[in-house]
Amino acid sequence: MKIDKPELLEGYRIMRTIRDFEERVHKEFMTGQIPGFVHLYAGEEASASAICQQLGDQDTVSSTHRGHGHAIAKGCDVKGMMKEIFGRGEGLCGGKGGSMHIADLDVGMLGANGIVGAGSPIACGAALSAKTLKTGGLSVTFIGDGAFNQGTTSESMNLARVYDLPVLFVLEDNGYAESTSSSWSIGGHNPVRRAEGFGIEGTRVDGHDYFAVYRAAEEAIKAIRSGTGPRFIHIEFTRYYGHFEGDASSYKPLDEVKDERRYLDALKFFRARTTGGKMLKTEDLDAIDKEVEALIDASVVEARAAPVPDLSTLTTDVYLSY
Amino acid sequence: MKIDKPELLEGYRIMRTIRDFEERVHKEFMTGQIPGFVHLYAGEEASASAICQQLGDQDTVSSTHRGHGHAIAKGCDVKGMMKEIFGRGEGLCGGKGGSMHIADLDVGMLGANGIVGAGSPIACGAALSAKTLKTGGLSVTFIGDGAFNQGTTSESMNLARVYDLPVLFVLEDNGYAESTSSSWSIGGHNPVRRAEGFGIEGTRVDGHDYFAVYRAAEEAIKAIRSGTGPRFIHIEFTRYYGHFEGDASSYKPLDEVKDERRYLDALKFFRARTTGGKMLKTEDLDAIDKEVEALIDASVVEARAAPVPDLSTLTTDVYLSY
Amino acid sequence: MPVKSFREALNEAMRDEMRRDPTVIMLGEDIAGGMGAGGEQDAWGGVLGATKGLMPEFGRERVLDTPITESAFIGAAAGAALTGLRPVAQMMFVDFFGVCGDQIMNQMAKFRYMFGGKAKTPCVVRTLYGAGIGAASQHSQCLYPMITHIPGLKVVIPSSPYEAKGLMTQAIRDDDPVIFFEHNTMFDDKEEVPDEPYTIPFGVARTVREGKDVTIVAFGMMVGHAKTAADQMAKDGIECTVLDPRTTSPLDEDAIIASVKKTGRLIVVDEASPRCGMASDISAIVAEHAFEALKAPIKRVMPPHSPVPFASNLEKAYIPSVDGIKAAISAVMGQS
Amino acid sequence: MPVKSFREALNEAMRDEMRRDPTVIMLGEDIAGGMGAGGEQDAWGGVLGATKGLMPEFGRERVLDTPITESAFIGAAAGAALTGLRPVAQMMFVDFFGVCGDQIMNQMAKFRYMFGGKAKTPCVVRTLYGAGIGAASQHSQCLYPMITHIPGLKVVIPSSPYEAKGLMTQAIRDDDPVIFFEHNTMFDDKEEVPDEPYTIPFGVARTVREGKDVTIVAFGMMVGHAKTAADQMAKDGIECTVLDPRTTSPLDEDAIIASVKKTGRLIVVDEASPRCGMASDISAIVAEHAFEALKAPIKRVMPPHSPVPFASNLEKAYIPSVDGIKAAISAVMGQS
Ligand SMILES: Cc1ncc(C[n+]2csc(CCOP(=O)(O)OP(=O)(O)O)c2C)c(N)n1
Ligand SMILES: Cc1ncc(C[n+]2csc(CCOP(=O)(O)OP(=O)(O)O)c2C)c(N)n1
Ligand SMILES: [Mg+2]
Ligand SMILES: [Mg+2]
Repeated sequence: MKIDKPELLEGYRIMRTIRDFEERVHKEFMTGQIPGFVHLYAGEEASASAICQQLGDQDTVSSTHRGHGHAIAKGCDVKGMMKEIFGRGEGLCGGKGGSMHIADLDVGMLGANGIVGAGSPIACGAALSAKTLKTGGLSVTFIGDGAFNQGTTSESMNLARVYDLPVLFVLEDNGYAESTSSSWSIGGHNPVRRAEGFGIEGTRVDGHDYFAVYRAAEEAIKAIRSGTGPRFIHIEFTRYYGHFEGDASSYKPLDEVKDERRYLDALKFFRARTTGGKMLKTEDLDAIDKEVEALIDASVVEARAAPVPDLSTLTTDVYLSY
Repeated sequence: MKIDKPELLEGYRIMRTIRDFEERVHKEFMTGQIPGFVHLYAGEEASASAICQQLGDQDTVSSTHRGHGHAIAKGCDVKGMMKEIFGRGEGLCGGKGGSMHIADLDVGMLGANGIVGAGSPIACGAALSAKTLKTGGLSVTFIGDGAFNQGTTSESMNLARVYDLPVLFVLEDNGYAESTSSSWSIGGHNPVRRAEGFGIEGTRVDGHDYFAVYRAAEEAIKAIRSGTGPRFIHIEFTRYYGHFEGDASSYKPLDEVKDERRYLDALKFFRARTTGGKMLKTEDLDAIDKEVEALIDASVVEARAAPVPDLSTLTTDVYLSY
Repeated sequence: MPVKSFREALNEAMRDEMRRDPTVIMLGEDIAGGMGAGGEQDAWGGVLGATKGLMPEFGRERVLDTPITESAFIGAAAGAALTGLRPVAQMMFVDFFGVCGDQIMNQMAKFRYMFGGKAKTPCVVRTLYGAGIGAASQHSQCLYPMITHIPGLKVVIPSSPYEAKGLMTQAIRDDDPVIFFEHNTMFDDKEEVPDEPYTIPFGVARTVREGKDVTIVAFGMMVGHAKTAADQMAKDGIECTVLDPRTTSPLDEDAIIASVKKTGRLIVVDEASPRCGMASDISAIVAEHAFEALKAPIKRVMPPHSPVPFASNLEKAYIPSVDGIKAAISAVMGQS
Repeated sequence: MPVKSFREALNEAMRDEMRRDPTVIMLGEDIAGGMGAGGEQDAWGGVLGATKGLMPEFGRERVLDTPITESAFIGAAAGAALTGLRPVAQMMFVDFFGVCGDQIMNQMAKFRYMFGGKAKTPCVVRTLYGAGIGAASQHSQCLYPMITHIPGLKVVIPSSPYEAKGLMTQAIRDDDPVIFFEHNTMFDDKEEVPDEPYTIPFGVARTVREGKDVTIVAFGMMVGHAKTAADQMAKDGIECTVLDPRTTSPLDEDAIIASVKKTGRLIVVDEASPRCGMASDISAIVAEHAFEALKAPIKRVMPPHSPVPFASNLEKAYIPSVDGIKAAISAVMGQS
């Protein structure tokens, strides 16, 4: 089936928003205004975008420490996110969560997560809710290549399989966990085969290719919605920045990084492919670029100006009642 | 290569010792003299025996809550074990461990373990010692079908693979984890394929067939000793008693249990096969039976008579120094 | 009123809540039993039988036997609680906290706070604890102090069948994550328990016994020991108040402080390991907030700083005893 | 004497022990860095750089980068310690206790006891702890009270570079499992540290400062705060003793009790969550064993019962402060 024009424009808008958001956070971090650990998703946009745009309100996402992209793609308010990352009271989590804990249950975003591998069990739970309450929803869990080895991930694949839960396991393989290469850390070097060892069908795609990711997700989501249980997608791509802000990525060989933004850029590929033929007009995409730029600008201006959380909130929301 | 006569007699002796030990513990448990949870290995003898008899002093074993068989096969003192299970001061662990924690580092038995799935990381550690200290040793980790799903097991398979550790992963699949069928709990229903998903070569054998287990272990151990890293064996067999003493196994279908001791008995198979041709003489095996019977009898007599631990030992051995 | 066991009381609470609220589900290893097997179904009903009968009534869709993957299914309970269910998950023994602790201490405990108040995580983690069944070091721990240490969790330790039913009903209806401790040795304890559902609020201590001389605070299994000790000491003319806080988080500090202000003496009986335990916690609260009322040192009756031993005689010596409590009472009275 | 950072002091201790004893190995995520990658090796040297340089000197056979599987590699450290090595494993942040706790609390802690004294488990688990780096709820906890609760573990919390080197050397030479806490914010702290190896024994408190009026006990990061507060109060004529127990298990109860017997007043400063924490533990010990000496309620200076918040102003309000300690000093003096 062809991906229709509004869908393509939407995909592009999400990718562009993520890219600009991350580029901007990178800059703002250097000014010293953003506390804590910040892990940027730039380079990986096609994954969050092409997958999450195929989800609905009844669907949920559990994310990782590198969660900005997933949050944006699942529909979190960009300004609320920027405020959160700046530690403001009007942030999406009242300034209590920060970059690593962005969540918005109203849009089905079950949280970035500071614990590597913690997201998959949570996604299984959301899928169990969907199944039990017959909402028709499914859960996507994004997993880093490092997280893929964590026992929680294996256990979750097994659980999702034996219960036939509607879970899409998405391995986001950016080649590294911190400085450790995924070509070393994943025993057997074949994630799809590992998923199959848990009885889960999987496929591998180039994560710089929006269309490839879209197609793989489309097929997997369709299968999951038909009630046949979990699926797996292994996405390979590049992270442009260091593991977190401050990391110089010196462990990456020079020839790997040299031209990565030139040759491994989902947004560029998308533009070339869609505007080369007759799918989309350059002007449409340029217009989106402008709108996104304005949005990100505004989000930073507002975040900077926003007040820090009221000190009284330090001890609120620990419990609902106590 | 043929298994030579002394090796066969040794294998039989271990199997017989385990069988008699467990039958006897079953009886003694009913008299109320043995505290705690007791998990019997009867029916599974070929695994511990055929594998551990191929190990040497430099090799180690990490076991499960169902650990008597592994302990006996690795050379733990049978009388010391019986005393331990009775909670005596002269027990192998001073009466502090009991059935679920039998260990003897002097013979490379790194402990039964009350935590399902906890043994494999420990085996990886012992294998790392062997590799680092160049002892030439390897580690065997016994894993129940329930434990096979535990994240610790998956993590350990991955770790053993990426470090090429000398570890033999032995899945002891007795069909059940407590009352839960392994045909349900293992997503994908193909443990060998799962091991391959971690890059570990594996094979499946009938655990009632001593010869099949022996051959599979022989091949795997040879490969491991040659330095090519971990291997996996999936052994299928039957546990004769309930999950623990007190469990009636009502969840097992009648036709499964009806004739299991008649048709699924490694000791009977062994006798039939070795004495049918010219391998062994019936008298030799009968003699072993007698010796073992006497040993187990004596172990119970001595255990009953042995003093309980001195109360002063309650707080010793918490630390080496404090 | 009908007499029921601890097991029956728990079972009734869970059954009634499942009847009342279709979003309540159960998860755990062999909580029904026989999953995938050809023989009897509901063959176990949980390791000590508390969930027996629930699967036949509510079906496998709401009573889910799990593979042995505590991180996955306790985490699934956390995720399900975020998204519309009210799961009751069983971490069979609290000793297994080590294999799934993250989903309890970093996930369900913190969702609400980290997410700025947007999350609601109504789930219960049931768990067995305590020594006395010869199960040795890895199946006999208490560990409720470790759980109490974590902000965001509520911690319940019922001391009798009546308490178990009312507190379990409250736990399931509560909108925060609750860790519910059931003592290994108490499942056959019996007392009168009403047939109809009722709740016992969290954070309100129960006065088990009143007396003017000494305040004894005890939890779970130890409440009975404390009462026995107090009853025996009454024969010597020493009158003790016995308080059962029921929940360690929230903790009814006010009731404890008020009582110590009356008696001037405090003993805390705690089956958990002695370092950083509940005995220390309560002692510290009183030493800070009721210091002036104290007439004697605060005594803590606790096991030694060692793992739980296997041999019956050692295990018996390990567990805080009625005699130990009586000795503490004598000590605080002698020193007044 | 040369001035060194906390990071350098740790590095030196580990390097010297690796030189001295070929059975010492290191395990952890990115403790060298660049594993399997084509670029710079030893690119990280651990998340805060403390192991930098070890891999180039000792090779990948003794400095092992690990996949992200804490249960497997911390468990491997436990198993290796049983079989002839002396592993130093890094659980990067103590917050990750939840994903590998079993191997720490049920395995390495209990081997020796469960096995009747036959096992020796000489391993060190290094871990980062503490708030102050804006890392929010899952990367800022202290959790040493949970670890201290477990019999069989030794728990070390160095308060300065000099302490870090001597305690780390002792930890590696110790034959019991040691959990070694390194505060997230202290790696650039500097002081004089000898070049040659030395050990600091466990269970012996350090007297940071002496004074007759109040005893202040503090750990790790809080020792500095306590000293600052005490120095400032000295200007008002109030003289405080500041004790740094160095290890919470074993704990130097004698030194604390002896000091309180002199001063009659106790404040415990603890960065960990308040329930069942070290502040409570020490308060309870004193309320039991030095009660007669007490002239005022025991004050605990602790954070609130909440997860660690992200926003800088909230985080600052969360962490116990010099002002908070000073207020506690005034309080116990006012009430004497
Ligand atoms: C349980 C746990 N272990 C370790 C860490 C520290 N850590 C944070 S991110 C990270 C690397 C994760 O790599 P990967 O899963 O590939 O995700 P990526 O950063 O590449 O997106 C590590 C080790 C953690 N946060 N949680
Ligand atoms: C972490 C953990 N979870 C659950 C248990 C309770 N338990 C003890 S044995 C067992 C079943 C284990 O099944 P399997 O691994 O197949 O071994 P088997 O008993 O069949 O030998 C369970 C669930 C435990 N001891 N540890
Ligand atoms: Mg990665
Ligand atoms: Mg089994």
